[in-house]
Amino acid sequence: MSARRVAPVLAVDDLRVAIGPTPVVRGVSFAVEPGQTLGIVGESGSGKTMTVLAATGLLDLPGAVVHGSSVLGAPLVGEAGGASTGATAGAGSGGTAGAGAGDGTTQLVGASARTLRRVHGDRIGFVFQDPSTSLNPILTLGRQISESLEAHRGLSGRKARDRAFDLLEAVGIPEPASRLDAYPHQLSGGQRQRVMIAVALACDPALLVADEPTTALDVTTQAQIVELVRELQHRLGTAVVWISHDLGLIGQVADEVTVLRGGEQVERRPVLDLVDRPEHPYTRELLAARPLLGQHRPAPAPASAEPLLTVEGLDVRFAVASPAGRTHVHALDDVSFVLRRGHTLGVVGESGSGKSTIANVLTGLVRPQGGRADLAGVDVLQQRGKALKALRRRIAMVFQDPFSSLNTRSTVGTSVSEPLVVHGLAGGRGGARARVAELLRLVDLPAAWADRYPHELSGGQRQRVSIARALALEPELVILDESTASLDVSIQARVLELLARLQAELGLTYLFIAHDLAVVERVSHDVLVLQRGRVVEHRPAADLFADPREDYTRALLAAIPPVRPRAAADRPA
Amino acid sequence: MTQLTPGSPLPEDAVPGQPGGPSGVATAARPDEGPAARPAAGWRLLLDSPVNVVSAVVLLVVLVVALLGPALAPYAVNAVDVPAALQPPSGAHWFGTDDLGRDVLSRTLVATRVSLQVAVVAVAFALVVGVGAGIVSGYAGGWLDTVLMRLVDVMFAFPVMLLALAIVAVLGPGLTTTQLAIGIVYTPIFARVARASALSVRVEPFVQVSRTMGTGHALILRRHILPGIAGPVIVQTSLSVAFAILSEAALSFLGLGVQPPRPSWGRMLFDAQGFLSQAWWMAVFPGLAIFVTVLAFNLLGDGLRDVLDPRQRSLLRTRRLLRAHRRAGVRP
Amino acid sequence: MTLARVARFLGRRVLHSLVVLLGVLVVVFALVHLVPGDPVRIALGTRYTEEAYTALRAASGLDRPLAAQFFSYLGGAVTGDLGVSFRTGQPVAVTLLERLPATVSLAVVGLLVALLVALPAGIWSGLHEGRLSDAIVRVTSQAGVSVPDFWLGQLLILGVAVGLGLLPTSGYAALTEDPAHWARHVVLPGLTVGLVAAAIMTRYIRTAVLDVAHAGYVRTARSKGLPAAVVTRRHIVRNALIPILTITGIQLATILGGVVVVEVVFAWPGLGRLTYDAVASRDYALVQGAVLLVAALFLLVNLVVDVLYSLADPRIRLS
Amino acid sequence: SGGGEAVDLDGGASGAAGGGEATGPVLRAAIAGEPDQLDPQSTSSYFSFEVLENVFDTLVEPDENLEMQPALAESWETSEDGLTWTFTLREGVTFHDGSEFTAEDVVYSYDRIVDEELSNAWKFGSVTDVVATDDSTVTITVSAPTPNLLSSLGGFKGLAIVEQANVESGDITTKPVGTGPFELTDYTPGDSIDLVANPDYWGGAPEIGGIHYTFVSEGSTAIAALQNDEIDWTDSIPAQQLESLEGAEGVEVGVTPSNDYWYLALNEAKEPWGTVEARQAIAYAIDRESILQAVSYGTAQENQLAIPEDSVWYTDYSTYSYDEARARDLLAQAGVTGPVTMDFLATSDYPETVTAAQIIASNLEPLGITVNIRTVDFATWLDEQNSGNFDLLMMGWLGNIDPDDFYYSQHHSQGGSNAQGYANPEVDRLLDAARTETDEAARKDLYAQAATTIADEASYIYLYNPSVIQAWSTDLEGYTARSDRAIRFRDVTLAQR
Ligand SMILES: Nc1ncnc2c1ncn2[C@@H]1O[C@H](COP(=O)(O)OP(=O)(O)OP(=O)(O)O)[C@@H](O)[C@H]1O
Ligand SMILES: Nc1ncnc2c1ncn2[C@@H]1O[C@H](COP(=O)(O)OP(=O)(O)OP(=O)(O)O)[C@@H](O)[C@H]1O
Ligand SMILES: [Mg+2]
Ligand SMILES: [Mg+2]
Repeated sequence: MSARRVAPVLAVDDLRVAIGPTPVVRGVSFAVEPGQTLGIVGESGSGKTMTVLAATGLLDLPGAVVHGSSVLGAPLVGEAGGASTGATAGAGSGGTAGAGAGDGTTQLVGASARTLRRVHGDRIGFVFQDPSTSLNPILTLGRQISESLEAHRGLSGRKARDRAFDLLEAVGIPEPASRLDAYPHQLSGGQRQRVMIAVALACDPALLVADEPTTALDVTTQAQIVELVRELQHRLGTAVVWISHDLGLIGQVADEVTVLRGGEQVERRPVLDLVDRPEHPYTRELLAARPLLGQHRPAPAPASAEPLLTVEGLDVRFAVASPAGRTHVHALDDVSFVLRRGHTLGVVGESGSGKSTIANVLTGLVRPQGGRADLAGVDVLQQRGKALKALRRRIAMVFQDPFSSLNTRSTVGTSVSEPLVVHGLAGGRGGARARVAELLRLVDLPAAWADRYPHELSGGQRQRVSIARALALEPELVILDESTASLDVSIQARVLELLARLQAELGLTYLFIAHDLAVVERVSHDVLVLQRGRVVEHRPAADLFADPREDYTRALLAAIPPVRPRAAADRPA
Repeated sequence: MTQLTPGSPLPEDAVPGQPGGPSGVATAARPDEGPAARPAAGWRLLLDSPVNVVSAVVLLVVLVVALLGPALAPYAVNAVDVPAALQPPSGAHWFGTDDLGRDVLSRTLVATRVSLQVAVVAVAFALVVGVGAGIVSGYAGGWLDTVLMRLVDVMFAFPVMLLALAIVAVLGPGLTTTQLAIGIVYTPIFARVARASALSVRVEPFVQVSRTMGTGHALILRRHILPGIAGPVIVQTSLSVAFAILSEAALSFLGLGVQPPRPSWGRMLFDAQGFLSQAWWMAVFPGLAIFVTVLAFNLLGDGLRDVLDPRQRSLLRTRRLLRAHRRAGVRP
Repeated sequence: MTLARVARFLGRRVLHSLVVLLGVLVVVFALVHLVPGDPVRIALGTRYTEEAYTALRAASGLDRPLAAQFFSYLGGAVTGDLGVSFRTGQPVAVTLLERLPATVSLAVVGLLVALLVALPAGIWSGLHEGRLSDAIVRVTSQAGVSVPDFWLGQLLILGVAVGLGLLPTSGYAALTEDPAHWARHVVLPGLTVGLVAAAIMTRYIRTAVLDVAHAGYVRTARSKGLPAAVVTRRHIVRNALIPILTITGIQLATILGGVVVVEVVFAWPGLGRLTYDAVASRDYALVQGAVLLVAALFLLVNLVVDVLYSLADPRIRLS
Repeated sequence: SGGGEAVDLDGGASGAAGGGEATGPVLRAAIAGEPDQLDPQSTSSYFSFEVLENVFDTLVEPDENLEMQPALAESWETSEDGLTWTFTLREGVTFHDGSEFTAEDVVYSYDRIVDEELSNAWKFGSVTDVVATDDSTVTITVSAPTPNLLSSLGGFKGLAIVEQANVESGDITTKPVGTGPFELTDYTPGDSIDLVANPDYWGGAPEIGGIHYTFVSEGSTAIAALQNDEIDWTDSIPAQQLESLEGAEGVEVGVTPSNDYWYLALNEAKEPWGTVEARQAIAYAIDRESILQAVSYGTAQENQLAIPEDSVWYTDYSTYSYDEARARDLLAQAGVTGPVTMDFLATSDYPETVTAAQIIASNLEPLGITVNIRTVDFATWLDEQNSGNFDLLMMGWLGNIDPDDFYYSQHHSQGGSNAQGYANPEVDRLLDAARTETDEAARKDLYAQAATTIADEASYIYLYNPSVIQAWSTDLEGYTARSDRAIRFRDVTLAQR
């Protein structure tokens, strides 16, 4: 932390938000100084978004009531932080403070729409989570950037265009000149988020609010965006409020961290303090659950175990219809691997690299163009009729999203017993009930929950139900496709533990698909790295993590947040 | 025109989102560990809106009238009494009498059954055929889907009224023809709705899970697909009944629908045509009956859509909570 | 490159329309040929004689095998020959073309009325979701959708024309021949068509605006501190216009094929009334032609909408 | 201009005749429906004749009292034996296209009707030969004395003299060429027909400049148009709205009893309707007064025979009255015991059939007769009638003049319109004899006997003679509503607007 105390850019005090009678933010306070980054972390639904929207006056929900105070400081970035300002900063931004306090600050809670409009875009820039929907599809990038320049700086025509060009260049868009007239759909997701950042920084705001700006992106892209923001912040001295559910990421970017839980602020500390000396048990739990490289290893599996699954030369192509015609996507290109009984094979790769396609081929959801798969002597891809049905008993699958992999209209019991019914193993009503109870107990759920509906369960509980259903037929191979990705870290940790215990107890073999290498390291004996449908590396986990051979693998590894926040490394206390 | 809206192939309005679907609900409450409270049941949300309640009550009344029609009617429906023709509304004849001295109130009441029956039979036909085709198309995919959907495209290219007219031209006017014509006309919209829903349900992970477990098509259809498309189909049914009533009225108004002496609302308007300036009541009351019934169906359809559409649903819940709160006198 | 893409996109749409049109042709043909009853006999009615029967059968080609009939009908349709009316002996295509302007002019007026009402109402209501004004617009438009159009027409005749004696109740003059006369006569049917269409369109436009108003980029626009009017105009309305364009096209096509009852009520000599008369007199050749023409118009309008759509939406134009 | 080509007009209601002739105002007439075609010899649509009456001529034509008067034929003679008729044609008559009218045109027109078996061919039943003796003389030979030949040839424009070239080019269906007082200049299907005055008309050029016909089927629309001075004349007036017109300013209403009549016919091929008593039962069971009121609002004239009261051929007859008890007795006598269902064939093209059907259904219900009303379009109706697919039907005959028209083809066992299947040798004999009887008193007596029997045995159950109802602006002078429904505008004048 900087030793000098300066006026904060944004000071939030006892902010409370209620939607109707339900409080969703219960007294949050923080302040962020120029050039500093405040991280807000917490599980999904903990009120992170509500907090910043309410604090910046952008909350637009029928029935939402905001109390408390949020003051936007007046000082220009240059005066306060000593950091260099952008080329055009300062010009004309001085007199924009609204009808706030006499000292040039602006109270944002309860401010008039006019005041807020003057502040938004000019003094506060926003970057939202989903870059694919945050940009207007029918306006050119140049136009979207220059809009706020026009509104707040009176810039138009040539000048605005020049500024837009500078901004695109600054956020690292290649060939910015030609991109000025491009439309959002012509960019990749990462590039779109860069443009969003350019939009947010157009008027050199004193404050940048970034709400999960990288959640929708690949790990590698995420690392680039983090780097970009840090670099710009460093150059311009902008204060940043960065929201994420990922404590590892927050550790990388933030100077100070606020931890929210159920709308309550449980802890607010400088990041290093927080990591080194967490006070609140919830913070400790979050830290412990954080998937970190090199922290956990799976229980060793017998190396001599016979191969259960042998895949050779798998080849999958999809025909894709786009408005411009049909094209092909080579989702899997000559993929081969062996999976031994009782082992876990981790499959990693960026989004779209073909991970799920492997799972879909093995479960019969996708028919490959070539290759073979052999499950202990049975050709998986050639079975028909009865034999196929028998095969289905041996391979079970657990999907990513616990919210959609259970039919909301069926009770837990019905869902779990469905495979039993299908394979005629129900053994009468009573038999099925007993088996369901047994399965629920196996995944640490009360047997009585068989009568509940999915909406009565939390995400983690639902995923347990999915696992119970997958285990109903006592499969040999369980395919887990991002089965923990959508869970909050603490819950994810518990589910991973459960999987490990089941493997130990039942001798299960896992094909574990994930994009998060830290999670993969935690459960896998072997790792398969996929890039655009091709296998780039396939080795024992220990070897791979110790000594990644391919650039791609190294890039994936580099993107994982380190144990100790990088902020700490950059700025020794 | 009026009769045509159901055919408009606009996905926005025709296919409300999937209840419980994965899309668009990311911001809605996601409970963490520890079960969430059971949300307000759909029908309670439905009856929360006074508009919906009024619509439901109106429809209930219409239904009762349809069932009891002749019993409620003060006069025999076809009893001609020419000397008493064209009497304005009075104590003896609340809705006046028509050109043959028949009681307009009695005819309007009895017509309820005919109008409703035509609409319901027609929509039932459309529902069974359309939903069947739509599910097969959406679930099976492939060339069957292509062929069926081309067929639906073709049907959509026909203007509703002209197609109905053409069918009547071929089969001759009458009750059965009317039902068939309207039924055929409304089949493609059901096919589209069912197909769209079946398609979206088919790719739902819980269906994928079923497939990976080796569940047969029949069971998947019964357990997952059918309940999955129920919401949109219910909404479409409500709206289609409304439009079918209008279509029947239009066909009968042209003299090509229900045949005399059997009264339907549209036929009564046809009969009233020549008497507009002398006997407004002959046109006004059956017209009002159509208007009110159709409006009730439409409003209820809208209400159903709101309740069955997840995005609307969370909004409704918030409103409901807000109202409860205000009633309790607590300020947030 | 861009042009080639658009051309390819349009080429596919044209092809699709043609396939659908062929389907329409088959259905129309089947409708008339595969049903019980002898159209020629019925068409002749009082004029029935053995010779006249044979002559008309031959003239309309009904004595040939079904497949031959179909292909000659198809061939005729392609070259604009839709056969001759059973009743008047006139070429169907000529009769249809004579009636087309009346229907098109009524449809266009109706659409203008509809847009004039529906655009402001729908956009307002979409932007003010949940407010009282929105509720009023919703219920009013729902009422508009629920009114039988012929009833509305009759009420208008009763009120405006008969009651107040303000406007003529029926009649028609071609726009090109006597614009003033045409204008006076188009008001009531135009209103009838337009108000019902307005109700429908209001609802769709509201939905379109609502969809857009919740989009992420609108939140982005707000976060830029743009004036509310700019957000509404540039970000909400302009994006909503793309679906609105589609709605308008469909509505125009719908009106073109749907004004039967209104044309009958107002004695408007358009395609709808022609079809109605043809149905009443069982003039199958004419029914067939009229349905085919209107379906073709429907597809054409949709095609034009697609073209505009692809030009308006960079995602299609440049994808 | 006179000779030469037809004058081409700008097609408007403003029609101005070419050649600098003086022109009067154009009459705007709204007729209740659109002609199906404009060939007078082929069409059977009254809407066509409303227009063609003013475009074509016949050899002779009925005056207001339906007496035959010279038209294209200036005079005629009958031979002693009554078998040869010689017509002397008017000189100097031209068709609208300028070509001369000659005896050959008459021969061509009549031959065409007979040779092509057009719908009026039966009127030439007794004619054996039609010859042009010279350019202005036509001789017609008949096989037996034919007292009604004149009314057959001139009763209506279905026997109009047409031009061969016009027929052969096919133009006659849309652009007919006649010799009449007006020339057809423009036909816009679905919209209007324009006529322009023929300055060379043999009866003298009409005073008005032309006629603009529009087709308005909605009565209230037509009435409003008349009151708003958008039209000058209309016959699209539902009886029930007559009241609202009477006394209206600037509007004149013409209600004239017509020669038309409406009847019920029971299909005698279907039991029990082959039995006289069963048919009589129906005749007693129906409430004529209600029917009359409901279909005509008092404008029609009840009549239990076909021929109206004003006609010289009228016979007084009023056997039937509304008598339910009597009807029951008769039904019992006919051996009808159980409930009966009856298929009533009605047609939407004549709404009075649907209205009456509903009253009759209500009348017959107490007798245990359930009436199913089947409403079809007229073409189908005719088909069903001819195929005998009905129990009961209601229809009217229009435009008859001679008593033979009223009774022969309907009730003679060989009659062409005897769809009900009535056969009585005595009636056959009477009708045959009346056909050739040249003494008018004797003829009238024969028809009276036949008609009485026909009604007694309920071959037809006669209902009423409707009125001709028309309304026109008071600006229109010299117009009368005729009982034969011929709409003649050649002698009218119209105040300039
Ligand atoms: N539109 C809304 N209507 C009603 N409640 C809402 C709405 N949006 C959010 N909430 C509630 O407000 C609370 C806080 O939500 P918020 O979006 O701030 O969470 P978050 O921490 O940003 O979660 P996430 O990581 O999923 O984005 C949650 O309980 C949520 O259910
Ligand atoms: N049914 C399909 N039709 C067309 N393309 C598909 C289909 N399924 C997958 N693809 C494409 O195949 C490629 C591989 O997809 P896959 O789902 O296997 O990726 P993934 O590695 O699982 O990605 P993610 O991490 O996002 O789940 C992607 O480019 C995807 O777009
Ligand atoms: Mg959030
Ligand atoms: Mg995947």
